[in-house]
Amino acid sequence: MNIAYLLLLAPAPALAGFGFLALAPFPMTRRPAALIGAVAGAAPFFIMLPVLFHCFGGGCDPAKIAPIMTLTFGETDVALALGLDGLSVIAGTTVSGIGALVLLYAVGYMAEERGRDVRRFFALMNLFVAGMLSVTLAADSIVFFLGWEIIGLCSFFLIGYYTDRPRALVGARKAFVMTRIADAALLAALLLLFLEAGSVRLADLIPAGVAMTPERQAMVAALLLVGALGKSAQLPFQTWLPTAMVGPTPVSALLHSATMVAAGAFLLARLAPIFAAAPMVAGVTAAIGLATAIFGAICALAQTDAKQMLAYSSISQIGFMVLALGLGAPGAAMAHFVIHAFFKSLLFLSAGVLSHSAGGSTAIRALAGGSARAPMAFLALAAGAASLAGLPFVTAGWYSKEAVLAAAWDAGVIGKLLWLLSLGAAAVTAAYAARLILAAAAPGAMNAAPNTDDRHSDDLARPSIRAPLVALAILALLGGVLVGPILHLLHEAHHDLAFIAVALGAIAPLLGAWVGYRLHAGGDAWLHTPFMRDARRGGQVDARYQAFVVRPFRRFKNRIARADPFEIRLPMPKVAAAEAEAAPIGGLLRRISRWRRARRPIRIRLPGWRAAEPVARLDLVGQATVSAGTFITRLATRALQPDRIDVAGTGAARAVGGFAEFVRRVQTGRVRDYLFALALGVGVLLLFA
Amino acid sequence: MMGGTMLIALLAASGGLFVAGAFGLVSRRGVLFQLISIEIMLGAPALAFIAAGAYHGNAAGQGMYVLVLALAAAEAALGLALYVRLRRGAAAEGSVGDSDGISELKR
Amino acid sequence: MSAASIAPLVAMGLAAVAAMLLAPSAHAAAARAVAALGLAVATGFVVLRFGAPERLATELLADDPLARFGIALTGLSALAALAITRIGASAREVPALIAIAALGGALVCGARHSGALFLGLEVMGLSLVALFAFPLTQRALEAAYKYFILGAAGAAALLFGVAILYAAAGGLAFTDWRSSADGLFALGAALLLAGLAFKFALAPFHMWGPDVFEGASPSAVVIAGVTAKVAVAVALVRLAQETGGASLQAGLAGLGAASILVGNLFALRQTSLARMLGYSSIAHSGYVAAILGAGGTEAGAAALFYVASYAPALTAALIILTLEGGDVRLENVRGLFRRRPLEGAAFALGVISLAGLPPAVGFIGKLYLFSALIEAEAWRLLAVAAVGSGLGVYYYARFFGAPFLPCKEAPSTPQAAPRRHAGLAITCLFLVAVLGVYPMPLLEAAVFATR
Amino acid sequence: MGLIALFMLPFLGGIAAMAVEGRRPGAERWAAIATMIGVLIVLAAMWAGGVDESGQWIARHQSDWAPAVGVSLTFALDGLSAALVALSAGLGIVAVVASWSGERRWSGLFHLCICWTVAATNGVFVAFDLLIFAFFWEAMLVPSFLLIAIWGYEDREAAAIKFLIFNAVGGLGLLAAVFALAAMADTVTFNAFELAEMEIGPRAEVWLLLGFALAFLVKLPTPPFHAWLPDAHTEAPTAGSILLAGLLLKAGAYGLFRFPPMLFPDATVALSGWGMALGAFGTIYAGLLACEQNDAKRLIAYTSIAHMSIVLMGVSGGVYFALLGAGVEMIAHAFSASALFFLMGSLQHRTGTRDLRALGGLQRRAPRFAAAFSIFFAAALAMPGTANFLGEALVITGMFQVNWIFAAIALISLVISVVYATRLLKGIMFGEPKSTAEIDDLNWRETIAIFTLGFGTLIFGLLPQILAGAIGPAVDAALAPFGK
Amino acid sequence: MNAGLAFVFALLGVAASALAATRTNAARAVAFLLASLLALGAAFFALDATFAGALQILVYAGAVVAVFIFVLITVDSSARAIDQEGRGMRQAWPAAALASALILAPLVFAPVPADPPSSVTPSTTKDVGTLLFGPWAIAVEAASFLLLAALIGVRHIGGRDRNEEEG
Repeated sequence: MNIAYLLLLAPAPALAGFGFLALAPFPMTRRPAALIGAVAGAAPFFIMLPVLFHCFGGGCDPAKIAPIMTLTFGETDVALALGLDGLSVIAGTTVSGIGALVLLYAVGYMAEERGRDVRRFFALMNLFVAGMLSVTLAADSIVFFLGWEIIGLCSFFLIGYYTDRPRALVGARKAFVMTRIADAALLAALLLLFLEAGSVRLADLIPAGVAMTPERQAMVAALLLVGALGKSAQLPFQTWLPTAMVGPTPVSALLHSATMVAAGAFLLARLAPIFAAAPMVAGVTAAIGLATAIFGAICALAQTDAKQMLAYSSISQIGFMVLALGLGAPGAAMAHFVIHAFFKSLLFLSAGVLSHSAGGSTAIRALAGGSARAPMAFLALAAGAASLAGLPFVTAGWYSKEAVLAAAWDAGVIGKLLWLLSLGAAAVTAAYAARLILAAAAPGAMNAAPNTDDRHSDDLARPSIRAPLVALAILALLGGVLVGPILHLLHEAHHDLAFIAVALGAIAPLLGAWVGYRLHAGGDAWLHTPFMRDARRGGQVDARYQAFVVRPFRRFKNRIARADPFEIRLPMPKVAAAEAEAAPIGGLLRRISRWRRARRPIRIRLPGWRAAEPVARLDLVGQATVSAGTFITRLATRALQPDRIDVAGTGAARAVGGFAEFVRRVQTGRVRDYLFALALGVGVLLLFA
Repeated sequence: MMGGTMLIALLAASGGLFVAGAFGLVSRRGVLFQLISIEIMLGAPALAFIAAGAYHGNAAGQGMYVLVLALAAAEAALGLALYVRLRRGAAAEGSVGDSDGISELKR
Repeated sequence: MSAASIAPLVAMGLAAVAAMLLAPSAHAAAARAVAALGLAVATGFVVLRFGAPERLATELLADDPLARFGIALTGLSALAALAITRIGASAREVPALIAIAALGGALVCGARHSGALFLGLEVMGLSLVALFAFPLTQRALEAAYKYFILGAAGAAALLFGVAILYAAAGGLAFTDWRSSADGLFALGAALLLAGLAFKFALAPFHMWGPDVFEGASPSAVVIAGVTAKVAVAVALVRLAQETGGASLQAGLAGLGAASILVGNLFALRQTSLARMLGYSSIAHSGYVAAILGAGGTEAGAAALFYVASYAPALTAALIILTLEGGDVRLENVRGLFRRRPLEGAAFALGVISLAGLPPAVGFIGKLYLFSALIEAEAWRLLAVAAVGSGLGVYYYARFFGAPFLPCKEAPSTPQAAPRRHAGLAITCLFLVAVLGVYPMPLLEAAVFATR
Repeated sequence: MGLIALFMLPFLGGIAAMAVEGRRPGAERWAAIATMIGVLIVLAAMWAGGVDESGQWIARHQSDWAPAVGVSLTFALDGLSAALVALSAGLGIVAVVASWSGERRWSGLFHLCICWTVAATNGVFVAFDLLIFAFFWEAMLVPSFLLIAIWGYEDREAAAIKFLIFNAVGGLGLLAAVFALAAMADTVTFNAFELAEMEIGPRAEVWLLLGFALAFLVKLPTPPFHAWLPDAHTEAPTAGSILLAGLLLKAGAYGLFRFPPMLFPDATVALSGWGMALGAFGTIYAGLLACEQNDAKRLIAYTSIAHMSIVLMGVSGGVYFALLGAGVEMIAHAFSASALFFLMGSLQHRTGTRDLRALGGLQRRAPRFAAAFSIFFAAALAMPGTANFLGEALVITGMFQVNWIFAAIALISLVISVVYATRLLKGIMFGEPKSTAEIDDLNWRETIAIFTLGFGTLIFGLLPQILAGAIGPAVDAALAPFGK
Repeated sequence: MNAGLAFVFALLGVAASALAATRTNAARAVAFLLASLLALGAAFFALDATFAGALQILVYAGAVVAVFIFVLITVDSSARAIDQEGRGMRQAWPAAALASALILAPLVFAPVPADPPSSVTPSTTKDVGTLLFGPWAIAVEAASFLLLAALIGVRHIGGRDRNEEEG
């Protein structure tokens, strides 16, 4: 039996879990909902495991296909299938594994939510897992895009999980709109490829893409790149990711660090041959990846909020993956994808526990004393941070980052420059990782700040929380052994680095960590340096903390409460059923002049895109796109409102009516006038006779 | 025996009658005057029929004249009855009571 | 002269005389019964003889399918008028007058000679004046007087036109006017057209229309708005057939276009039901005139079908005027369906038919109208008719929706309507709806009548 | 006879509903539902017989009605028609269910209007005699007009009249063109199959096509002919909105799909670029306006315009994928839009408002409503897995084959759809509830109806084979002028 | 037959008519009407239409004008009425003149038809009689109904007020 058929089973439990939780027509309490959700969400991992081992045993060569069904549209066959190859198995197993662990964590973490909401949460998480699996396992563009959009939708609903929080909606909407723009580009690229190849099978699309004319190829590659960048929150699309952190911690851990945001990188890896054939686009890709890596790292360094720091860290780390992809090293990128998934979800999960123990604040400062309050979580955080920093030899992160750096080293003269710059980024990464861990290690009293961003269990020491942390910590430290097999599985040779490069690569994190230590030890003064200020326009940590979490939150809440000050306030339409019944109908003619609707209060509001996050002023690039988009949309829609064509129509109707009223005065009622008309009529008839 | 020129002359004369009546109808406001104008107007086809009958040597012209005459008589009777009735109503109100006054139905 | 050919006229005349003689008697309703019987006999007779071979009744009158079609419609509409007549001590002669008017209409329908045409028109016109004046209220007298004066002027124009035509052509039968085309002839034709246009309420000879609709009693309005219109339409069709039509066409087209615009525009913001119907009847005359003015092989049949489809619709709408009393405004129509479901439905369907919307027969009429105009390639008239129909939908919609809307003030308990009204409403409803779905009998009759 | 039953059944059913009103509470509802089920049964029986040897027609009927003026009873049913007829009967049931609760004036007449709307649209979908087609086309207006004018909301009369005028004027274009076309034949005939074989000059073809297109575009509607729709949708009762969005709009799309390629092949090819441009303009214009609305139903109305403009793009695309996509999008939009109107109607019934600023917080208070709403939220966004995605993706594919600019515009409309859809979601589901009044969740009847629609959306999205197979022959027929 | 004489009489009639149409005094207007009708009657005799001329004088100038004269009794001949009438005419005469000119112009400038064939002979009273009571009998019957309708109308309108019910 073809083991590929096992793949068909992989998304099934998650999908079933979603279906059951979403549609079962009876109420459920919290506990069964969580259990069903966790079991269904974890099951794919156990289906993926044998496939993975089979693959490591060489079962993935050549790639195998598990057909789902074939749709016939006229003369075109659209064959839906899942594919078994190195890429899909690695990504699929990672996704399902992380998913299983995060869901397990969530069982404990979400224990205090209302049953109804827990059910919704687990339903969406299950759907997400299924969607992500279909992205990773897809052997055709349809299933791929299906999963791609499902994870986007789930991301939207999960970021907006706390529906009563205004910021949740703002973050969700922002994320959704941003990624949707990228999705449109991706859809365009996929459809163009489909038209080129006459098939949706990725195995057919890639050769077709490679064989296209250069211009077409560049266009398709660029569209694909936009799609990937948007989903992966790379420059210039990165703005949505930090605001997406308003979702519950498990969501941040699974979607917005480990898996979904990395889907863009996965897309580039999946279609790597097309990029290899379009060198200019590949160069752009590498440049964007590197820029994002550096940018994200510096931003992360400046953060005072742990989740935000991790968010920027994700942006930065995925930048490394994109860099590798731009350099034509999908193996290295996938290795980093896997290892990053381990340590980043570990970081989120442990930071979640720590921040809870710190009273619910996610500020880095508030983590102080975490080592004492939650030693286990602190150790996990330390393991994750070490891996993130890429401490040489002892962490998995070092190996995967070395793979990426090696890819840069090997890319000629420019590659050396890239290597140097990415080494710098790695150093900054180590610096902020050190900052984070040192902050948590430092002694400190519990900060009882009232602004709880997460609602979760009081007791986060339960096994369902501990187990994932332990497992992920082990992977984050020892996962380095996987890098070799992954590269092997993807048929990518180990890049052999010169000794000096290895040495410098090993020293850079240490150097960075030392800088981080110095920064931490040297107090907050460095955050006030002109560099930081110039880069961010304002770097006082306390004010920043206020501005970053508290004030925008309050302001936004106020805005919602006071309604939008920019919006014209009009009385609500009276719609009570009884009143509608009583409303007079007569005088239809009179009423027609009221075609023109009362000028409804209308402004396009992509609410609070700017107001919610003053810190986003830093995001000059991102903000520019947002501002430009908002401005243009507002300009366009204001000109169109009220609906001019409509108004012109009603104006004409009124004019005809008024004219009719006017000319009807001819009918005076006097016999003589009637007779005059009659005589005139006779006269005119005679004239024409 | 009558020529085409003479026919046209007579037709023009009957046209004059028609126009005189029309002028009266349009310019007069008294009901009685309008009735007189109507009678004048009906004189026009009468003359025209007779003239045309003579021109064609055809009895149909005089036949039609008889019918026109019946119509004129009927209209005079009906019109004068209406006039008397309207006059009665106007007199009750104390007004002069011409056709301009009865213009309640309009627009 | 064959007896069968003039039998309908005889029946109508006898009915009129009998009704007049019976009027002063104790049983006022007997007059109506006699008149109705006469009309019914006449109508039934022509319907039965519809397919009988063509022949000349006299030198003056034709006895052909066209005449029979017209006489049948005339008789039916006169019966409808009789049905909604209220007979009291003062109005005993009304049935007799209605029968005389029907006789006049029948004469016009059969006329193939200007003598019969003019006599028919005037018999109808004078009995209409008397009918209008019958309530003897100030408004009724005003309506009667306006119609009388304008009608007399119109009759003079018509007669003068006939006289000139006679001078030019040497004959009075329509067929005598076929060949001539000299200047004198055109003058006569123009004057003749003016006289006919008055009876047909074409703009600018339309002024009496709305005033009469508002001021006169509904039964008289049925005669003026339906019977007279049918008769004149038939006469126009016959004139077009027997004279070749060319001389009247341009004038008819112009007057028709003007009437479509004037009627629809004036009705646009009218809130009085009677006046709205008055103006709209001008517009409908305009449509018929436009068809005939455009010429074409389908013109006659289309015109006949149009007036035939217009007749029951207008009658259905007019029933409301008798039930609700003279001055019915838009707001009075509200809640009608609740108060009087049957008449309300008939009214709504009637107005829908007038608007030319399915499933009413008016829709088919409009279809036929447009097809005839297209066939004649009269694009300008087509455009005018389309604009007019668009405007028409606008104001009719206000009225046909209103019966279903709730009444503003508490509805007064409706007076019980006589059973005749219900019967008439059912008949109109039936005709409008059934012919709207299955128009073929009427279509074929119209085509047969003009062949 | 089955073909005639498709529209006669609901016609008679309407009369029956009126007749049984008051005999027993709710009798008229059951009469209407039974009628619709009857239609579905008749349809299923015909469909089960498969297609005839031509490969397209499931059933055809032709008999004389009035040979004198060239009118015949010509009806035919192919997969496209059958799908739409099934849709109309199904939505008829949904419309009845949607207006189940609450006291209603003249309930019998209300159900009569529902039944007659279904009857007329069914007639449109099967009529192939152009005069009869035009008749049904106009006949659709009256019951819909009454639905809006009698049972609508605040400004119902103005909206109803606007609806009527726009569509009546559009219908005149159709009538004029039908007559002109019939007059051109050697012997006057309205039979579309016979007229299809007639040679018409190229200029005449263009004018006639414009006449047809006027009616179809107004009904579709596509800007600039759309102004009636937002008002009509907003003011119509829920059942009216469902029938408008689900049936009347589809009639316009159906007309465009069916007749221009059949009757005016050359002009169809010549004008296809204009059609696509109009559709492209419409989808962006309406999408942007949708983003501006605070009235939930009005917002959905504008999205309908945007989506039907996509259909217009697809129909005029002249390539296989575009036409297939347009067909799928028609059906998909019927499901999603009518479901959204259904939900908004039930929401307004419960809260008394449909102002997005006065609503909110339903995610936590009415989970069943929220779940249902989420499905159609996804459909409005054209998420893969819903039939809407399939339709739009196919249209975009086709546009790429024709002109990538139109494809790009359609993709932009996908982005705009996020803005308006999330606006709707934000107003209804998110935030704190604006009033403390309890809101009942959907009751079982509504739940079944709405999830049936949701099931339809998903099943056609995931198994598009069913739809593609059904409308395939019609698509092939529509492609014929483009030389395939 | 003397067509020229007839034309002169006709012109006389026209002049009398014009005067009748413009008098503000009702009695004078009726007098000029009578003059006009008589002039027409003379013109008929000149055209050899003796039957028509006799009817014109007996029925028209006799009976119809007599009715007018009866009605004259009821006319309001107060200064106010005459003044009002005069003012009305002064307001309206330009419009009336315009309409009149419009009508008259085409008639006056009408093309002249050819002379008839010489075989034409004037029709006699007997001819008229055989026509009216032969083929036109039905028209005469119709004319009787015309008078009947007028009769009923006049009886009703001219009768006493008893409008307690509508007809």
